[in-house]
Amino acid sequence: MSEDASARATRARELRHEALGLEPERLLTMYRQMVLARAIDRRMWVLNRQGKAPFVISGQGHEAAQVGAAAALRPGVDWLCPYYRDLAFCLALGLTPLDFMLSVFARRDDPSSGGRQMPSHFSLPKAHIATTSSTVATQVIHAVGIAYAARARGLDEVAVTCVGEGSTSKGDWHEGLNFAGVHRLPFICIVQDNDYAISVPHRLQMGVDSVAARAAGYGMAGVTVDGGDLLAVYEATREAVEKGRSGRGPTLIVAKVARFTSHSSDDDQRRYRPPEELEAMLRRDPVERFRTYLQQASLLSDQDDERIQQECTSEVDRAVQIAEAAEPPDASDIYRHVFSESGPG
Amino acid sequence: MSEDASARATRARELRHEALGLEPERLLTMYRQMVLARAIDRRMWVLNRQGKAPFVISGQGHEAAQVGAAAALRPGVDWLCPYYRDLAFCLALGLTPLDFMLSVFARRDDPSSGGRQMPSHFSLPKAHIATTSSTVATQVIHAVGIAYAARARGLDEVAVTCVGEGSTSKGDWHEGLNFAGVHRLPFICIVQDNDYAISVPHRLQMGVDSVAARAAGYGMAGVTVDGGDLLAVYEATREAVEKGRSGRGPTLIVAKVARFTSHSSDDDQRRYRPPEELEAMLRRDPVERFRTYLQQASLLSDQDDERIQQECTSEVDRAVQIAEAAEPPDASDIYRHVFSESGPG
Amino acid sequence: MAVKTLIEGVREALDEEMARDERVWVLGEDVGKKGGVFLATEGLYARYGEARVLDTPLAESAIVGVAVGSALNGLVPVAEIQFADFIHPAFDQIVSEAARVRYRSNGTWACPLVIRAPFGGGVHGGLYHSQSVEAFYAHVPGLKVVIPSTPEDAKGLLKSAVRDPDPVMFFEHKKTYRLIKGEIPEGEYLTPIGPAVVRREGSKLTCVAWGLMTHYCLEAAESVAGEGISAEVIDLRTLQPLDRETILRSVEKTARAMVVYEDNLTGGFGAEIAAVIAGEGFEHLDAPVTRVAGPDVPAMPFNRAQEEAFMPSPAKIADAMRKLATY
Amino acid sequence: MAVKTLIEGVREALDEEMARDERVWVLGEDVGKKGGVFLATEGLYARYGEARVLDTPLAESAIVGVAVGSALNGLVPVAEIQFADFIHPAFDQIVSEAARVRYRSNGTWACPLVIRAPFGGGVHGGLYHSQSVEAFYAHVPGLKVVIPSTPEDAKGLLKSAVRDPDPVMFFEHKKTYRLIKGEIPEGEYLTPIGPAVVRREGSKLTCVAWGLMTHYCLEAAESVAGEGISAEVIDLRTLQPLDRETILRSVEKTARAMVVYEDNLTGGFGAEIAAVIAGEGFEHLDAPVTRVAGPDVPAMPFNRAQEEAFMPSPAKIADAMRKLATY
Ligand SMILES: Cc1ncc(C[n+]2csc(CCOP(=O)(O)OP(=O)(O)O)c2C)c(N)n1
Ligand SMILES: Cc1ncc(C[n+]2csc(CCOP(=O)(O)OP(=O)(O)O)c2C)c(N)n1
Ligand SMILES: [Mg+2]
Ligand SMILES: [Mg+2]
Repeated sequence: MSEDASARATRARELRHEALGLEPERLLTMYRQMVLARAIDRRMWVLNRQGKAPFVISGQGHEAAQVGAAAALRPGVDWLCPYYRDLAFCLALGLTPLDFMLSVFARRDDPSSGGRQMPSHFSLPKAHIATTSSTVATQVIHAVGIAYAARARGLDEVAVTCVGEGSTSKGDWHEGLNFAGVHRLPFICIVQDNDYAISVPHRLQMGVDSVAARAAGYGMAGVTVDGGDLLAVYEATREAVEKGRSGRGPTLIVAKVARFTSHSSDDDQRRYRPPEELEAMLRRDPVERFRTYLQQASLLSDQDDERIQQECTSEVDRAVQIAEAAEPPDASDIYRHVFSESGPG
Repeated sequence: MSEDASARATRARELRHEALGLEPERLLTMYRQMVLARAIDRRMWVLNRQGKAPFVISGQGHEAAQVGAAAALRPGVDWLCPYYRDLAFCLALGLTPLDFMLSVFARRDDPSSGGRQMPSHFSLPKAHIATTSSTVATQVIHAVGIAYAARARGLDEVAVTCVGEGSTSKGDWHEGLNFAGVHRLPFICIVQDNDYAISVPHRLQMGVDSVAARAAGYGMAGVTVDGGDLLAVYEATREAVEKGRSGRGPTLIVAKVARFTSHSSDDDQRRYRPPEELEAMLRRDPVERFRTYLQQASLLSDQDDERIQQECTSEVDRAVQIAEAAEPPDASDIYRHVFSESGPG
Repeated sequence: MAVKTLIEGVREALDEEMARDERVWVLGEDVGKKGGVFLATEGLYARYGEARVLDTPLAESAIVGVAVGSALNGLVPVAEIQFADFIHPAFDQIVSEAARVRYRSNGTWACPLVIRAPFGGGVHGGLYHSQSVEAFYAHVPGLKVVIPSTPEDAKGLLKSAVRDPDPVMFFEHKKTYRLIKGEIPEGEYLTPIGPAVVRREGSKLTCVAWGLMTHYCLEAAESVAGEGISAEVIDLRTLQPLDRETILRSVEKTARAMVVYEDNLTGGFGAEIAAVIAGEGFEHLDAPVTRVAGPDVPAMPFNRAQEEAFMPSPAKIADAMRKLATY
Repeated sequence: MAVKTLIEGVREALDEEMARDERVWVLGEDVGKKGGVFLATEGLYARYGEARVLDTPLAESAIVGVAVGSALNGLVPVAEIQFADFIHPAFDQIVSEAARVRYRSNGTWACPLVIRAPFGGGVHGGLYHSQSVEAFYAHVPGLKVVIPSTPEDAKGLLKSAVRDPDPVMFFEHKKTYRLIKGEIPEGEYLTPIGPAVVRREGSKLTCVAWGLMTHYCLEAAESVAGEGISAEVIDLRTLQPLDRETILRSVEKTARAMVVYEDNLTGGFGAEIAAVIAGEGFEHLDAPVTRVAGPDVPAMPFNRAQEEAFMPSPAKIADAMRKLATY
């Protein structure tokens, strides 16, 4: 690129975040969230190899979509019914690295489940992150119910849910979206489309390029965005939130993302994805892309970046240390919380 | 209408069926099927009032959609996974009035279920009419599986399924259509949209005017037709069948119809539908409409019509007589057919 | 006190709870203007409006899932499944979700909701409008399972269910809706979830039942009473949590026990009752625990002969009582 | 004969049946190129192609429903549900449809299909990758329910299931997949669906189990043998139809019985076994039927301490054996 072209490109980029009204500080916060999520995620795999984390499921490659979407929400007001790749999303809404590491080590004080659920089954009441099962797409309907209740109670809350593209094949996804469409609820479904459901490729999952094509059939807005482009996801989500808040109905957002890792620590994607595909995919790194954006916009110096990386790493180190040393759950507590402990209210 | 205008209109109508390649005799057969279905259906309600038929569910108002669609199929080759209003459809595919009346009286020789199922749970293996439950929309997926098997076995068969518009809200409907879309199966879903699911009106069922808007999201063709217009439904179905047979994928057809009767003999639609709406709806009689068409095209004289009506009435009389006198099932047969009687094959 | 039908008990409970607490709302197919296919919600739409008495799309999984979501955000949903036969599509939302919200979140989330569903046969409903489904749910920890058999209990138990902090499956035998009449106390009352009740005292044998079968057992007990067989009839009312004490106390007295249920014999909830009695009451038993139940065929046929062959009846129960008494 | 793992038995059965009969096809999530998350279908995709080894969309109700439809039109589907925990969304298609096709059509339609699903815990699967679901299906007339515990049986029973004219639920305990090794006979053989097998003869007590628990019972029996307690261990293999004869014959001999299952205690299929023994074996019993089972909590937590607390273990079973033997 010539000097001139590069300068033009930079200006265009600056204009993008400025047009969105995003201050440099906000951008750096988002960048930090992505870096932190990536650092935690990478560490999980190390812990897995060390035999300390029996199960790992990853959000690497999805960070821009999640952080961009989260930035458009009001933490603790708007709701998230997440899915297992939403680490970055949840961090952006208030989950701490320690919170998360407590769940990786299945510790008693893990706020999501007290070590009962596998890691990445996020839940944090105070952040309005709802509890989820492993059964995909069930949470979509919960988000619809949350949105219905918000409206019924006169609360200005928007309910967001995330799923993978494979999970859109489930009946629950359909039943939820239809219900949201009928009642024009403040509801947003973000599909993180990474081309695979474990090993099942997109072409065997659906007959369309993007499930955004389904929005019209529910009477809702539908949009497909480049999920590697944080600002694009932010913009789409912000618009959807505004729609929801002003009574103009729900939105379906499809963010095209990359699944950097195998499905989980129990999978090996080289078994079913050709090497060229993997290679090309790995070049779509959303964290690097946003870093480049910030650097080209002169918002992030190499030192700043270094510092952020280091801060994140040591935050993760600390979280791992504390979590590893934390108490495991009591065996006898297995009987607790089947029913309310305070009895019929 | 002036003489001239009326003549022009008639010519246009003639052109319609001629353009579709339908011989007068075919048209009269279809008309007869509609008249027969209506006669049987009306008789059911009489039997119900007489205390002879404990349960009645009706297809009045849906006849043109069903007979028009059936005319585009090859009976005994193409498949139907029907729903409970499909009396006219099934008659057109080979069900006899006696077959049906045996089920109304829950007789042993009822070919659909030997008196085990409620009436209108059609099933007739030789006509490729598959057995269904009362649980709506489950049969949609069966039709998809039938189509998949047909293709796998190299059979030139198309699988058709019918549901009401309310049933499109179910997860099974979605899962079935998505599957059919992925594999571009010879599959047709005909939604008989009569504006109500029991008492639940269209506006509370979906956020769109026609679920045909959903076809694009499955990568399939979608079309909305006037279900009171037999020729329109025939044309749409024929095109869908050709698509299916030539490997060009599935089709979703939405036929807008009228529900003349209450949902079933357990319902009273005056409780939830305003009188003006009922009155306007009852004017949309598909049988009358086709009769008028035939008369204006000079294909049906008053005497012919009289004769057809009388033949149908006496056919129904005969069927009722025989069915009423037929043997009920043996109580002890309750234990039969839980599993194969010939044991492991 | 006024004599009312069981479904009036249901209706009054809903009405009172909705009037008491504006977080309570009702959702399901046809619950609105029509008032439900059995008219359990009749009048509520006019009184509380569409937002609180919602006709949902025809989608059972969504009915339960929306209920769960609304409970997470502060409402108290009462979902109606039109027929228990059609609850199966919502199985996952009930079993994996509603039942586990509290447990999987280590008590940090709660899921207070009620799922009402008419069940049972003997009404010419055929294979898909006659089923008993309580065994599926009484097997799922995290759910309470309630089946009233009288108008008074229908009202009192449903009011308790609405106020319960956990998910309650509330099954109403559709044949009892209008058949069973009884007095409903004036004024507000709650019937606690849990305790069974002895509907008839007896000394010779114990008969455990719920729903419609309670009444058939009472009829049977009456008919064998003249033959000198004194049968005690326990109406379980709540299957989960199960009132072992009342059952075992009775068996200790009578030394003979039978369980009567309409569901298929094998794996029905009566198997659990029989196992509990045979396990914990072993020392007291003078005879094997008898089970009178529906046969192991998929469901109740529509035709009258086979429907009757399926249903446990007062006569069949009386026969079993005679056999058990003379064992 | 070669020593192989249980999952190899599954794989060989599928391979042989697909080679034998081109109507047989396999469908499910990740069964294709990946060969299934447990590799049960490894190699089949390469051998039989995509149309016969189909990676389906992520939709369990469709997996079963498409299987049903394909069975109605002449194919013999073997559907894989990736984890038994995720079979719930297909509950309706299994219970209302597959199980009833024959009955509701008065025998004019048939629905020969197999649904395979890995179940059970002790593998750090947490709440949603550990469940036992057999009780739900063994309660449903029209379904056969098979649970193999050895490589030989896995192969022989699965081959029988594929050839069975009715729907068969085939549950494989995922912890047995690689843990349990054994000889698989050379050449073709079928193991009939129905008969249980006595895995260890004994005189003092009868222990009924299935799946992984069979092996835990055998370990426990071994450990109490030195104490003079002779335990007979019956591997049920098939829950539906249930082999009452083998169970009752054993109880007649030992006069003491226990049922061991990993599922939640209340309403688990062990309740039915206990009810059958206590009912039909009453005269022979010297002690109440003991049940060793998972506790009544929603499911098995992920953390090790609570997972262990949940799982019946050889030690817990041995304790119960001692208590029962000395009752
Ligand atoms: C109902 C259900 N079926 C199967 C599974 C097993 N499973 C877990 S994740 C997954 C694939 C999900 O794919 P997708 O929705 O695209 O999300 P991704 O993992 O690609 O982000 C499957 C099949 C499950 N969790 N739930
Ligand atoms: C899963 C399920 N839920 C509920 C019912 C009860 N039910 C029978 S028909 C019906 C309404 C169906 O409406 P629609 O699909 O529009 O068909 P229509 O009767 O209007 O032709 C309902 C709710 C059912 N049969 N199955
Ligand atoms: Mg994906
Ligand atoms: Mg309708």
